Amino acid sequence: MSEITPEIVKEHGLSEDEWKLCLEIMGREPNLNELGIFSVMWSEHCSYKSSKKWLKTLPTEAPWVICGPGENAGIIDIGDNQAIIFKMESHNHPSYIEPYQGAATGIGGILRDVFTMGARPICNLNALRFGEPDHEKTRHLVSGVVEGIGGYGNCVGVPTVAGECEFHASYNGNNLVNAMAVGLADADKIFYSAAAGVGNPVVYFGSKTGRDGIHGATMASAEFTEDSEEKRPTVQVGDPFTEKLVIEATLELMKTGSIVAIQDMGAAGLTSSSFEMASKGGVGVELELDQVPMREEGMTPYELMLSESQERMLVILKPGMEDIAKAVMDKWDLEFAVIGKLTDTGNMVLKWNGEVVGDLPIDPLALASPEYDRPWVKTPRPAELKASDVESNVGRIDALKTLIAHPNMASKRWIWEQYDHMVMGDTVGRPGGDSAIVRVHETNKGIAVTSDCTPRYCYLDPHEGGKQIVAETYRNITAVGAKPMAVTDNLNFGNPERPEIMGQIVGCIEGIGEACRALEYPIVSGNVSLYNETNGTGILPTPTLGAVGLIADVDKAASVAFKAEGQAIVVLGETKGWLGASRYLEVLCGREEGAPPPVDLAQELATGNFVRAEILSGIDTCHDISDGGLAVALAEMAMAGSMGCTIDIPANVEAAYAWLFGEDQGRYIVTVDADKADAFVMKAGEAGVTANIVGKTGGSDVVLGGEAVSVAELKDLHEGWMPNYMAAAE
Amino acid sequence: MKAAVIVFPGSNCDRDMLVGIEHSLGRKPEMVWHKETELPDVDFIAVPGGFSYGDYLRCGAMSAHSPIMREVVKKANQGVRVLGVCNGFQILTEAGLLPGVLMRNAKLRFICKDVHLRVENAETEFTNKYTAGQAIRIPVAHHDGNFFTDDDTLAALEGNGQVAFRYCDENGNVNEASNINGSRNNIAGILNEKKNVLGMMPHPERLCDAQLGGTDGKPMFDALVEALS
Amino acid sequence: MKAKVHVTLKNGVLDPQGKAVEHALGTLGFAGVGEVRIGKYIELELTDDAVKSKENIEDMCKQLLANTVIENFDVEIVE
Amino acid sequence: MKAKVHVTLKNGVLDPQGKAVEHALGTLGFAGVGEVRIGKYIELELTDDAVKSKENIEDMCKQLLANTVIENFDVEIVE
Ligand SMILES: Nc1ncnc2c1ncn2[C@@H]1O[C@H](COP(=O)(O)OP(=O)(O)O)[C@@H](O)[C@H]1O
Ligand SMILES: [Mg+2]
Repeated sequence: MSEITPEIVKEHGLSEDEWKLCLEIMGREPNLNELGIFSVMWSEHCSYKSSKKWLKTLPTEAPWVICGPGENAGIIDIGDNQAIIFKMESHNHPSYIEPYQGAATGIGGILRDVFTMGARPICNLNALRFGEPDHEKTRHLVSGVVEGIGGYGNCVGVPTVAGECEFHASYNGNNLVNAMAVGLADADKIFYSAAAGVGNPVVYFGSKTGRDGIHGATMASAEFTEDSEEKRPTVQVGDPFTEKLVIEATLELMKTGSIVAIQDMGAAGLTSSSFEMASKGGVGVELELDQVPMREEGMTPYELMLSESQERMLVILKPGMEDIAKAVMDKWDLEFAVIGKLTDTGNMVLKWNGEVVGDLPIDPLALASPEYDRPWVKTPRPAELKASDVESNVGRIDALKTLIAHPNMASKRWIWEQYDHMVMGDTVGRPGGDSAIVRVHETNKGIAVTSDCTPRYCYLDPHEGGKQIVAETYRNITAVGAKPMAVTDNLNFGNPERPEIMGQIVGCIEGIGEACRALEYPIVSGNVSLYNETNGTGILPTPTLGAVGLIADVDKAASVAFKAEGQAIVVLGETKGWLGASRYLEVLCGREEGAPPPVDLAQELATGNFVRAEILSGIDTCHDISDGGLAVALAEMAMAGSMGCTIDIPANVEAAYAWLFGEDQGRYIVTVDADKADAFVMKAGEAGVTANIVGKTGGSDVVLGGEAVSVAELKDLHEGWMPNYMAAAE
Repeated sequence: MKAAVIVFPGSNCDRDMLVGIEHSLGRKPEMVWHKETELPDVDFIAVPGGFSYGDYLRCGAMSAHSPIMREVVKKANQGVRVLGVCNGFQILTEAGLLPGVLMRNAKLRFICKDVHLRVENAETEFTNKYTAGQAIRIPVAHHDGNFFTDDDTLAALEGNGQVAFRYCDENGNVNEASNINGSRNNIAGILNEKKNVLGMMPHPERLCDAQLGGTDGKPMFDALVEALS
Repeated sequence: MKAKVHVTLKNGVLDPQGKAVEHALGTLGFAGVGEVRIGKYIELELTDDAVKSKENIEDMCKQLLANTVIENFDVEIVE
Repeated sequence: MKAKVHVTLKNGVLDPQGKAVEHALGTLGFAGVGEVRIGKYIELELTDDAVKSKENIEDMCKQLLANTVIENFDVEIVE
């Protein structure tokens, strides 16, 4: 009698081919426990089966990379025996179902990825995307997600220092919550997850296991339909207080020298953590599931293996170190249990009160998970628009005012003021600039962090869009004076079984790879979130990147605010007036079309190197030009410094609005003392960087070619949108 | 000055406080775990911010029962200077060292930003390096900082010079608009009757270092160091 | 007239607050307490006859007072 | 056996959460709701005979579960 019917197989999300492969690997029909394990291990979320083929093409190496993708997080060397460990991860689906807890547990999960490798978390970032502001669900989602991120991050005491927040109709049914954690470790004290040492104890610590989020990982791999809301009870609740204890206990345990390998229990809980550890170490495992600390009565082996209860860790101890480890957990009031041992069988044997309830071969299951070469079609590149293809029936000042008050361009202060962005006492560059800067404790070194994505470019031209994201993070890091070191990616897309979507995935990854290679800027960790679709409508392709840079002396860092009156304003990089796919076109003309601006990677490198060197030798005001072009960037500098500027529009430009609002890539604005401006322009030219003096700082107005608006009015508009929007719900 | 910082499970500004004190004192204070039953011989105790016990039930409620708090109360009653910041302030009220309670912010949201405080009493060992009426810039980071107490207690606080700081604008005006969390009389920090215990929601320890954007918090620690050496 | 509303966590949903209180009670020397669950108790003064139906209050619970993804609610109307 | 504890704010004590809910109900179009007060509802499982006295639970309230400066509590023991 078979207990596994085709319906049960289907409920577990296995395709017919996958079921056949499963039978082949097992050599018999699996029981329900075993099927559950196959199901989560082979879910898109855990196996990357649609994206693996393409992820392999990304550059992951550089002399300063200590550990690339494949471990819990990526690691780079920042000198002085110090390492930065970081990763970004999505919690999209859970945050749509229960915004507060979904976002909160996203923060918890990404923090664990970082401290499980031996790092003390030093900052968090969050990249958020929601549906249109006037969609009925948006406010509720924004409110819950922001509160959840703050609720968790503030409580664990890790500053949330940067992020993004964008709105677009394509996210109406699928908001995106991408969280990044950055940690600091001693380069010679990093912990990995490969289990080793037959006979060594497998130890569990942290919270108890409950029936949380069972099948969360499979849920994250399925499209939403109207009745998905029925899946609600699987929502996990985060306990940031316990997470704080787990952080401290983990770091303390690491100092005792008792650890062979360690891994957090993330998606697919005990299953994926134990399989990954065993598979990496080439060992077998025997688990006594009845020893797992349980929150509820009557829990089954199936539930224990699949539960996604939060704040739990799995560790392989050196023999005889159990008491030392237990003493640490007792100090922090955490659960501690020896739940098994390593074996030489190469199998995962699950026992329940002495009886075998599951026996699976580890490597075939972990390594032979499916890899698909899904069919894809290249996204056709749209026509390039000329300035004359774009109507301009609004005056430049009105256009500027509209842009900076637009939901996608308005200040996100309402968000970051709900995040403790100063705790730990090293936030040297607070939110609101191009990159935030967190000082390396007790040194003068700083880590610059940013997260970026321009989904509208990626939609219109995935390849150029992919390049552009890399370049934008590179610029945001450079604009504060830091050297861009490495990137983590969080690839959010629709249903990969549709060839157009697969085409977006391929295009973006290729573009990202090309740019990272050209800029010597490797991808060291990442995460993929697919099936972000509701009833067949996918999100804009959103491959969010998080980047980390290093500045040797934080006192030299530049910021966007105008600081002194009468300085010359210099634009570095060439301004042609590219309006295709621009914010201007979208916001003022209601058109989301045209080819996005191309990125010249060789020029990007040259300009970046020049800007960085100039900041380190004294320039203190710098801003990259991105959404909304030159005019918006100038307005942002004026608002940040509460100081105006006067800009002369060159006589020879084809159209003033294109010059002001075009989004040509590879540009920065800096200010230099007026008497040194000509020499500076010469020097830039010698470095192969186009430089143009466009005006000067000073006054209380932003004056664009003779038309003026006060900085105070701009500020009201820019700062006003989000609080007003959110207040409408209160 | 011999200083100690109390560490509860869930404290997270303990390191901020350590560094803040170190800036003025020139050496690190002692860190004391909440399960200790005795305090070292100190003349200054700081109860730092954070989310002790997750702020579950009520902020500070569970920490107020930690073994070490019995000692802190004892020392405070003997005249040792005690500073509670943010969660530390909440703990001191729950432990009965200061009157009133800190309720949920009026707008119910967590607030993290620099605010201005008017120094109301500049004649204490905590505040004598400021001048009365001076507006100082100090960050806040809290969810429950809405100071509440009954009318009688409020009148007593006001009458005895126990109000140390009030939320104000950058020019020192105390008004509705600058009351970030709904506190009665814009109160940001209060003293006990003997003026040796100060509780405040804003974080002076976070602005003692120009690299972090300001040093308006430093005079408080300078004043304590001077008074206690 | 008043409505009394109890909002409690669904079975199986983790209650971090309850867990912490359970632990704290132990530390304070109160033995013999098992699981602790913490919910909300909301009192609504009803000023208008129109709202006094139980269904109406239940609507408020669904829309605002309770997070029905993880919480249950119970409404009682009293004089 | 269980203890059910209600912790409510004393009269005259400001209730920011209650106020916010009151306001939000209005925004959502629920008219006719007057004052809203939000308290806590705590369920304690009692595993040991020693704790089952009402006085004992009241002690827990005084020491931990309620802040008697601003809150009242009410204890009920049920089977
Ligand atoms: N969700 C958020 N959390 C924290 N900071 C945010 C968030 N959204 C935006 N910010 C901050 O607002 C500023 C502007 O963001 P953005 O327009 O995305 O910057 P840029 O164009 O330089 O990439 C940045 O400093 C960013 O870190
Ligand atoms: Mg920027």
